[in-house]
Amino acid sequence: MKSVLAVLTVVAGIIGIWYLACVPMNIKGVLDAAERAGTEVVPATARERRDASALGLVANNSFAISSTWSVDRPRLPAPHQVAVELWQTTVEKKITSKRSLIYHAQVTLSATLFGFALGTGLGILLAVGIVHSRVMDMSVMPWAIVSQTIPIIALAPMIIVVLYSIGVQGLLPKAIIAAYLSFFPVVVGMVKGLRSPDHMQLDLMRTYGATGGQVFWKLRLPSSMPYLFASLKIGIAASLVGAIVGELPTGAVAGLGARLLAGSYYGQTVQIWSALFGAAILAGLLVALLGLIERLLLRRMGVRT
Amino acid sequence: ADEVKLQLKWVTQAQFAGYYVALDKGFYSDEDLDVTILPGGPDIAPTQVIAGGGADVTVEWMPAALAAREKGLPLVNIAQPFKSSGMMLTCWKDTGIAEPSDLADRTLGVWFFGNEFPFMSWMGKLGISTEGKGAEGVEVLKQGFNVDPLLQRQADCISTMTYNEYWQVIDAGVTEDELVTFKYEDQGVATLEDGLYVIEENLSDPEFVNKMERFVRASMKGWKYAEENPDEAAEIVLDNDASGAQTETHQKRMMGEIAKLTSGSNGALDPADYQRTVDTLLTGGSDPVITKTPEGAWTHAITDAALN
Amino acid sequence: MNMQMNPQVDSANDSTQVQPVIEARDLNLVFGAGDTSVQALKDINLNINKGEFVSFIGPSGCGKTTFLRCIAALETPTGGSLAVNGMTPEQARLNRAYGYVFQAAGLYPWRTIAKNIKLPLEIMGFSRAEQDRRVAEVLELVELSGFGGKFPWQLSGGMQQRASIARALAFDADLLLMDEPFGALDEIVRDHLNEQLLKLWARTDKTIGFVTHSIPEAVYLSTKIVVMSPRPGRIHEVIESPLPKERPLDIRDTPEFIEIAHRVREGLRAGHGDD
Amino acid sequence: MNMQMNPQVDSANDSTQVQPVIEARDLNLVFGAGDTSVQALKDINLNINKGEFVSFIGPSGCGKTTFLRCIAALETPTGGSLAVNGMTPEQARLNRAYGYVFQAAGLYPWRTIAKNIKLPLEIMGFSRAEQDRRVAEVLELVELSGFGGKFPWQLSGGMQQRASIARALAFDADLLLMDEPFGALDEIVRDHLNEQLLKLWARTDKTIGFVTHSIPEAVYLSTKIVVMSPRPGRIHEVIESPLPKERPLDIRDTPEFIEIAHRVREGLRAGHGDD
Amino acid sequence: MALVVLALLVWAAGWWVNARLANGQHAHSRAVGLAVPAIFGLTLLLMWELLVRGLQVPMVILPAPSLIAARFAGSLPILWQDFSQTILKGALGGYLIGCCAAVLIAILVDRSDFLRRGLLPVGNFVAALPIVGTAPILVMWFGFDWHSKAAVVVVMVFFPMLVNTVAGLREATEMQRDLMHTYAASYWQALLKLRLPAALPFIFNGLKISTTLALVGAIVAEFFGSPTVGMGFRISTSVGQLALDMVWAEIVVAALAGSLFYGLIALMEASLTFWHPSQRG
Ligand SMILES: Nc1ncnc2c1ncn2[C@@H]1O[C@H](COP(=O)(O)OP(=O)(O)OP(=O)(O)O)[C@@H](O)[C@H]1O
Ligand SMILES: Nc1ncnc2c1ncn2[C@@H]1O[C@H](COP(=O)(O)OP(=O)(O)OP(=O)(O)O)[C@@H](O)[C@H]1O
Ligand SMILES: Cc1ncc(C[n+]2csc(CCO)c2C)c(N)n1
Ligand SMILES: [Mg+2]
Ligand SMILES: [Mg+2]
Repeated sequence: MKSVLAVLTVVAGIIGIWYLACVPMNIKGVLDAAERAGTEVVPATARERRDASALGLVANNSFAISSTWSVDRPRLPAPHQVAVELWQTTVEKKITSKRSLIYHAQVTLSATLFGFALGTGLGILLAVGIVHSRVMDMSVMPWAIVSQTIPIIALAPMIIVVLYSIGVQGLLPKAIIAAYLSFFPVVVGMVKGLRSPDHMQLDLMRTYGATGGQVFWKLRLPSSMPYLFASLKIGIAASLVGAIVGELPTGAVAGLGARLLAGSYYGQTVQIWSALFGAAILAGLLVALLGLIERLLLRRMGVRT
Repeated sequence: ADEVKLQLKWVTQAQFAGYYVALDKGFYSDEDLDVTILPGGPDIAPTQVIAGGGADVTVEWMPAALAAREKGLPLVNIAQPFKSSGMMLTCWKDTGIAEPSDLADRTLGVWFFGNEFPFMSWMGKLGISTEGKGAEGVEVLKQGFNVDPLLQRQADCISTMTYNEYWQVIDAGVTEDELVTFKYEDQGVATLEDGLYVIEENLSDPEFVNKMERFVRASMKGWKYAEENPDEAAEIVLDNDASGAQTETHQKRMMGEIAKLTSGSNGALDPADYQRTVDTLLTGGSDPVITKTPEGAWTHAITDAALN
Repeated sequence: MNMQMNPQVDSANDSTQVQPVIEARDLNLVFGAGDTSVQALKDINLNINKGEFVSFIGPSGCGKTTFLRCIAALETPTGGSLAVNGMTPEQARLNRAYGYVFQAAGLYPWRTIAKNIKLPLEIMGFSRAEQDRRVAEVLELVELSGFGGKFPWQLSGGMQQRASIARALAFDADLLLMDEPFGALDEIVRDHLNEQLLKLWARTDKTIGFVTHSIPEAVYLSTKIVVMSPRPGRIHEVIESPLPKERPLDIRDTPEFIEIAHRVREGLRAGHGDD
Repeated sequence: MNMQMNPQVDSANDSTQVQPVIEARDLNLVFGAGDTSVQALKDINLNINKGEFVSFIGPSGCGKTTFLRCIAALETPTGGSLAVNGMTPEQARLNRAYGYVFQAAGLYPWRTIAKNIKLPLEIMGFSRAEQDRRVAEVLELVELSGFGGKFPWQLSGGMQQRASIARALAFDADLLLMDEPFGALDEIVRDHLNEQLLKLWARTDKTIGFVTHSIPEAVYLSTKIVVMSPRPGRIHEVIESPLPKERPLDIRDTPEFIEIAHRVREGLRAGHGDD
Repeated sequence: MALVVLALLVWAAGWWVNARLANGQHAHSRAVGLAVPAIFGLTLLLMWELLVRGLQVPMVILPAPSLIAARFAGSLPILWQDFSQTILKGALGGYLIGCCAAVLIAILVDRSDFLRRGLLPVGNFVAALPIVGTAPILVMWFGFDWHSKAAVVVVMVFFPMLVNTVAGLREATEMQRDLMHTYAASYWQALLKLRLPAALPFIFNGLKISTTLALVGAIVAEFFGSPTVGMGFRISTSVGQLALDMVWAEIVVAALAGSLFYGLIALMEASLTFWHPSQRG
């Protein structure tokens, strides 16, 4: 309860700052429009205004302040503009409509989940290998780190083209990019988790003469669960970013990435912002969902909450 | 039905109306073709897609296609639905730019990703360096997806298409007489846009050639239909846009502009236009786009069979 | 006073017809190699017979744990011989010849107490019904009936330790190895568990190897106290206890008890040397 | 036998001219509120005079730590009064009236031993030269000279604990509060540290409050043993020790010692009740 | 086909050598620790080369490592220019600003439990904003040059860094804090002598995560507008010109720079948090 209040306070503070920031950010556009409409503005021409400071413009043209919150193509849309756009594109549109954010979110979501499944699977497999094989540990881990220094967005179009060339299209290319981003946190977390049993717990298994498989299933896997979930939460957010990145070069057909791109292409700042927030909300929901699953699972495993 | 995959140069919009109309009106199925249209995007190089075998035929601009040919990817123009170029440079009038020579010492937004070649040639012809600001040089920005650099006055001029970005500037509230435009067509540096290209080897396969004949025939039928029924064509494009971002007004207007560019072409490449494009590209200043006259970069074989 | 003193370890020669449960001959163990090597055990000779309760006591680092781990085949000696029930320790381990209790309870937190006790039974392939029967039995034995469904953190430290003993008892090995099982508990709980352990031992006739830091605990529990000394880890002295099998807690205030405790302390101090 | 027994705590009325170092009157401390509240301390009355060595003993959870923390102003009592040197504990804390030794050594791992000991000196603004002098002095005192440049994890547990005592001694407070400082150590090392602590106390005339779980330790060290009982935490009995200030280790085998230890154990058991 | 078989042989050989090394007696030496991943990488490169040649993959799809190396060696001046524009100015600038700001804010936030509770969830929300959406906005705000790239990097590294530092500042144990309390230490004394040192492992964790974020962020932001120099610019224009060897040369630069940057921070971590159990093996 206290946290909710705290979050609300912070959000309120941010929204306040946001509204304030809209004024200097959008003032030039507002004044240009006013000038075209024949209103007297200081300084009079757009050329002079280009080099004037935004705050100075606000001071000289205070009549324009309220208009900065309702610009059509704002540099910074006002919070309510984003909220209205979000509302209109989620609640007021049919889910099947191509203009519904929910439709696009669901397109991205399917690639995200598919990629997340791939990435998590790969990550867990690699982690199991790394924990059980010294060779893999020593050779794979450094390269896994290097792999993350490669800008995926540079590779994404190429991955897509390469997959095109072997006839793979649709969900899979996007999912592969999503998987590329999400496998790494899973490997790191899972390796840590599978190695988290202490010597004593492992020795206990040896005193029972347990096989490798028994040690894995009865000790390593259960004790890695908290680590697994911590990295799954990072992984699913990364996977979402990957899916969005993957949507850009595929012709930006549909999905939140397509919304972002189209918004950007047509200078629809409000649409960009609402797609951005849509993505972040989706990420938040996914993380929360994982948190819920984690709590349920860990409760069944007897972990204190 | 024979499968054909068509790679577009850009996202779904009226620029490609002919193909969508042909698909929607069943012109392709009449020719016993099963056509898949693959929309492009900011980071998709159509030449790369076709090189990888991801498409059978692609819509590409000739400078990029010829450059790819010199890089060892033998692309051949089999049809040219666009007669003239829609590229132009759009500038603020209040910056004092009135003619091309005023461009020196300015900041200009340019599209890269294989689309910079016409601009480079033009600057080469004007004797303006693109290495940085100065009496004899301009500062070049890699322009992103939109017209913001102009609206925000981060650039004095930006690249626009007559059918698209120009109208976005107008839609942002700018009036036409606040702007100065330089059409590449008027500057004598026009290069051919939006041709259909295939890989050379495939043309030795009669079955593929036959497929392309039917494809070009149906596509041109689509283009004619689109020119005659621009509003319906725009609707068809809108129906095919999965992103839901295009607006009706914009697409109808675009269709109108596109029709101006396609009129005068029956689909067959005019060798004179080709020669002009090659000449322009060869004189590309210090760093010409292509260094030697290309051989066999186009053929009338397909259009001759298709259009008669 | 009815007391025997055996500063020499049991000689290897007086082999009786009864096979010792544990038989160490000139056992050596060196950790690491080169400059940084540590001789954890040096020339250990020791016999433990069936039914004995043997405590190991000595300063930190003298090799008590290491010796117990050798018996359990968790370490491999670098010299000498060691037999458990006449087999190599490794064979004995694979035969599940012993139950091992670690210093901390070491229950798996994601399993209930009952499931923790079942763990070795699952691994050793007992039938479902047999598992349940044995769990009930050992829970009873350590007085935890009714707590089977609880998770470890829902129990006090003493109860957890009892559960961990139950886990080691569940598969009914004849040999019980316990490494400071009560080290972390407070004195009162510890007294209580000591009492119960003694009762269990008296009832079941198991052989028990028991590591402790506490002199009273060692004296109270054992039939034989092995005093070790460090650097390198050696057996300093083996003290046989004359106390009867029945030992009420206040036996600790008897002069016999105090006498043995005093001797153990002297032995410890003599072996301690520096530090 | 020269022994006094004081089952009643010192009465508040017999105020002598000497001001007690610590004076608790009807001290109460309740953790939390509502259903889940725990009464950690109930009606604690206790005087500790200058130069006394007072041990607190009692089962886990009886409030020993809590009481020590109250004196150190690390907890705030919810009732009654508590004075340290005649001031409130908070004032005493700000006056740096005491040194506190925690159960674990709690050295900062990123500082060397010497720098750890310097920590309070830096905070209290001693001069650089004075800092060095004092560090050398207390290192000597706890027999760690030569280890100043080592990091905590390079030392054994016993050495770390001595360093932490050195740290509490460095700024020379008259009152030393120690919460199970030797709980984690083995018996021999513990004996040794006990001996040294006693010597230090005899030499410096500090007042010491000392929490322990070990009966022999409490008896060996203290002039006064406070036996506590849990739920709620109360003082069950205060036992004055008749042992002389000079105490060799083998005083622990004398009948007097055993007698007091026996009484402490009885007191503990009586206070323990259930569990 | 022979080349493909050879590639498989190379793989088997590389693995065999590594298995010998990793399970041999010098497995824990520094040399083997470096040799094993190096051999693994070399094996991958060789296989790449052989497979690309063996399967005749077109160079415009995937160039062979030898071609990439040749391009790399032949374009050092351009690569250096791009590197200094993107990494030295954009990534490093943003990294420094973002990390310092995050640590300072974390220290401020840490004083108020209320702020901390409120800010962290919001921070996690903002951290989930996909960079491909924020980058165009920031380019619009901060212009085409490296400033906007640095801004993108600041946005990307700020929250991971903030979250880690805040967690780190709470890392000091109750007892360590109580000790400070018994000395009647002031807030700043406790911060400097206890909480910051105790937070260092967490801060370094954040710094390490942020290295890769910074690189990726700076490069990606250039896709949304840039001057005609920079690694992201070069990558996107080179793809358009089918100069895939150049694209890969830039990727190699990114990977090298990223690994170096990461390694540098890891080294600093090792020397400053040598006392932490995770650093002691
Ligand atoms: N895995 C190991 N590698 C290297 N040295 C070890 C290892 N295990 C133990 N040692 C060393 O061997 C010696 C004996 O250790 P051991 O744990 O058997 O002592 P202990 O008597 O059980 O001590 P404690 O009472 O502290 O548990 C010590 O010096 C220790 O440092
Ligand atoms: N911060 C706290 N909040 C709530 N309850 C507490 C807190 N600290 C201690 N308690 C409770 O107060 C009681 C006394 O605790 P305290 O730590 O003083 O016991 P102790 O005698 O030191 O025990 P031990 O011997 O285990 O250290 C216990 O029941 C404990 O659970
Ligand atoms: C990043 C980017 N690269 C190139 C173009 C140029 N372009 C390719 S097709 C086409 C016609 C669409 O109006 C245009 C303008 C662009 N716009 N954005
Ligand atoms: Mg041990
Ligand atoms: Mg306590």
